[in-house]
This record gives sequence, C-alpha cells and structure tokens, in this order.
Amino acid sequence: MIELISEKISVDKILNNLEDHSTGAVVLFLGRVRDHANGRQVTRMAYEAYAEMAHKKMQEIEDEVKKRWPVQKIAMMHRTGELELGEVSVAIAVACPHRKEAFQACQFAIDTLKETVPIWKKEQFVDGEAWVEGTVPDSGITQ
Amino acid sequence: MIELISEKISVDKILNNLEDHSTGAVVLFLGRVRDHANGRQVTRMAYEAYAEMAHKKMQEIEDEVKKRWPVQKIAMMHRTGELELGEVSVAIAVACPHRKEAFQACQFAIDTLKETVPIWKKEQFVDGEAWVEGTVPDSGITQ
Amino acid sequence: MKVTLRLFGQLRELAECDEAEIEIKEGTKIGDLVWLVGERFPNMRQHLKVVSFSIDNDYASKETVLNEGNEVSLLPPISGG
Amino acid sequence: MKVTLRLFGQLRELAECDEAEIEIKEGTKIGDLVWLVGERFPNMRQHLKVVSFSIDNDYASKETVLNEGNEVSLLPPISGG
Repeated sequence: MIELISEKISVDKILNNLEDHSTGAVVLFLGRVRDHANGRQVTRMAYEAYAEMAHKKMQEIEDEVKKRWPVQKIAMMHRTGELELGEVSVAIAVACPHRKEAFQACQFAIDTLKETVPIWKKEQFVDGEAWVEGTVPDSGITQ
Repeated sequence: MIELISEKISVDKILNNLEDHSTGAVVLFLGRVRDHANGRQVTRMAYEAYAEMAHKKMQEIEDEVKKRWPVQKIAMMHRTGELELGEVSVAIAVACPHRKEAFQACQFAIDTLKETVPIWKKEQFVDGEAWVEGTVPDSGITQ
Repeated sequence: MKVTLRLFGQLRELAECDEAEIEIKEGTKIGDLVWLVGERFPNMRQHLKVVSFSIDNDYASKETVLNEGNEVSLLPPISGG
Repeated sequence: MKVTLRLFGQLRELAECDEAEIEIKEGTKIGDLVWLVGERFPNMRQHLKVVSFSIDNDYASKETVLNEGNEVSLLPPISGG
C-alpha cells in the first residue's frame, strides 16, 4: 500500500493492511512534526509533493525492500498540505518473519524515501516561514 | 508506560501515550503470533509471565534505554494468556528527536526483553502443544 | 520546439507558477535548461545550482537530450519525511 | 528453615503447582536447591540443568545463600516476545 494523502494518516489502516498470519514481526516508523528546528520554534509544517513521481519512487522503494528482505507486506504513506505540531507526516510499516529484518527493511525504506522521493516541506514560525534545506536527491536506486 | 495485560494490546493507546511535540521520530515494534514454527503449523499461543519480576525487568529496560539514547517516551506492553494467530503479543514504541536513535533504542528494547524478561510461551498445534525452547536469561543488564 | 517545465517547492514559489513552456533549440540537453530558466526567472538563479531534473516522472541526467513535448521538472533539494 | 519456591512455565506444569515450601538447612545456596527440588519433583530433573533463579523478583546467582522466608523462583529458559 502506497499513498500520498492530504487527510490524517491512519495507523489503524496501515496495521490492518499488514495483517498476516505468516509474519511475526512488524516495525512501524512514524515521522511527526516537531515544535523546533535549528533552535527555532516551529508552529506548523507544510508539505508539497510531486505526486506522480513520488508515487513511482515509493513503488521502487517497495520493490527494492522486497528484493533485499523477506518482507511480506509493506505500507508507505506520506501526507501533504498543512500539518499541525505532532501530526504524522510519514508512516512506513513492514511485516517480516523475524524482527531483525523488519527493523533493517523499515529503516532502509525511510532512509531511501528521504533521499529519493520528491517531497518538500516548509516550516512555519511565529514570525515567518522557510523551506527546509533539503538533500540533493540520490537517484541511485533507479540507475 | 509498562503493562502486562491479558486483554488485546491497543496500538492507539500506545501511540496516544507517546504524543509529544518535541520528538520527530517514533518507532514501534509489534510481535505477532505466527501460524508456523520450525515447519509445524501453529494454531494458537499461550503466554505466561512472572508478573512482578517481568514488570521490574521491563522498567530496567526503560531506564537503560533512556540512559543510552535521547528517548523522550517509551511504551512497552506484553500480553499474557491465550492468543489467536496474528494477535499482538508484545509492543514496544519509542519517541526520539531523530529516527536513527529511535530504531536503535526500539531494537535494543525488544532484544533485551527477549533476553531478560521472565515470560514463557507454549505453542498449540492441531495435535498437541509444546513449550517454546527458550533462552537462558541474560541477566547482564542488572548486574 | 517546446518543452513543459514543472516547478516545485521554493522554485514554484519564486516563479509564482507551477508550469511554464520553454522554447528550446534541437539538441538542447537538460543541463542547459538552467540557463534558459535563469533568463526567464532571474530571481531563481541562485537556487539553480543545486537543482535536480526529471523527465516523465523519473530522475534524468544533465546529459539527456530533450525532445519536443517533454515534461521536465526542476526539483529543489528534497526534504520529505 | 523454609523458603517458598515459585514455579513457572514448564516447571509449573511438571510440578502441577505454582508454589511449594522447601525445608532447607542453614547456609544452603540457591544452586543447591536444584537437588532438593529434584528429590521433591523427580519428573523435573532433566529440566533443572538450564534453570535460572530469582530471589525477590530479580535474578540471583547460584552462590547466593538463602535466608528464612525467601521467595525463590525457578525460571526455565525464557521465550517472551
């Protein structure tokens, strides 16, 4: 399951999607909007995605994860639009037979998402806003 | 939050407990009852805990995790009694400022739980049952 | 010939639009686009050094030769998650 | 003097009880308990080689000397999670 959505991310929906009797280990990562960045107080966060491409790159991450680890199920959701403090911006969950693989696969997925998936965020402060200094995409996974 | 409970583990409750505006990364591990073990079909799983001591050892894990990583919040729940296939037997969630620490802390917590917390499980098969061959506790964390 | 330029994030804000048509010569490479874009949107210039490119929803190298009708995206450094 | 023995998992099942009082001599160490337990519950003997011990809800070494009224647990290899 891969989704880019503007509504709140439902962890229940993700975990329902991962239901499976053959896998004993589930690892879920949630990224949330923090109230500070580089010593400055953040009040909200706005996310913008290049949707078609983001979807495609997330699909490539899913394919790569399944090639590298015995992942039976994976769910990746990223939210777009205006988020309040504490709200979940990204959720990635994997189900594996064993926990070690589940941790590795989930961490690889979020690390790679941050390196390859075209999404941008803008921090809102009490007195202004600023695009977050990003990473030049590592397109290695596709080439 | 540390709990040993006989009712279903609520992931919502765990995540509510981890709400916090200063931490951007949450990693959640769920252990679920699998339908097979050592090539044999499993139908259910029964968990038994030495409750007072299990609580104490889980508290020590929390303390150690907070000493080693900047974990703001941690929740650990283990279920006891009879579980159906796919049901969650253990859930551990941590909230950290950054994701790398969150993955490390969560993995350490579940690894240590499996090495030190006095809980036992018995697999139920179609035609019988057997206590799962366990680990001789590593009491290193306390000594 | 023409290609369609798509803009995101900070570049979209600076351009005050999310799409633009750009007239190019036969044989133009993606990497050369930054000069044309810099002429069209002067306030974007300082941000064009660290930009990545995509064609048809995937990353493309600077050496890729553009074709009529390509949809080319200019991607500022990403910050999802 | 007496200590209270608590049993868990497979040991509890084999003993068909989860607690038992054991009469010990002054100076008995936890490690010596396995012999007394093996006498009292012969069907447990083969499982006593890999057992761990606890006193007052924490792991205790085999060398720990028991005191009157101690609550001592025999813990088979653990398998939680």
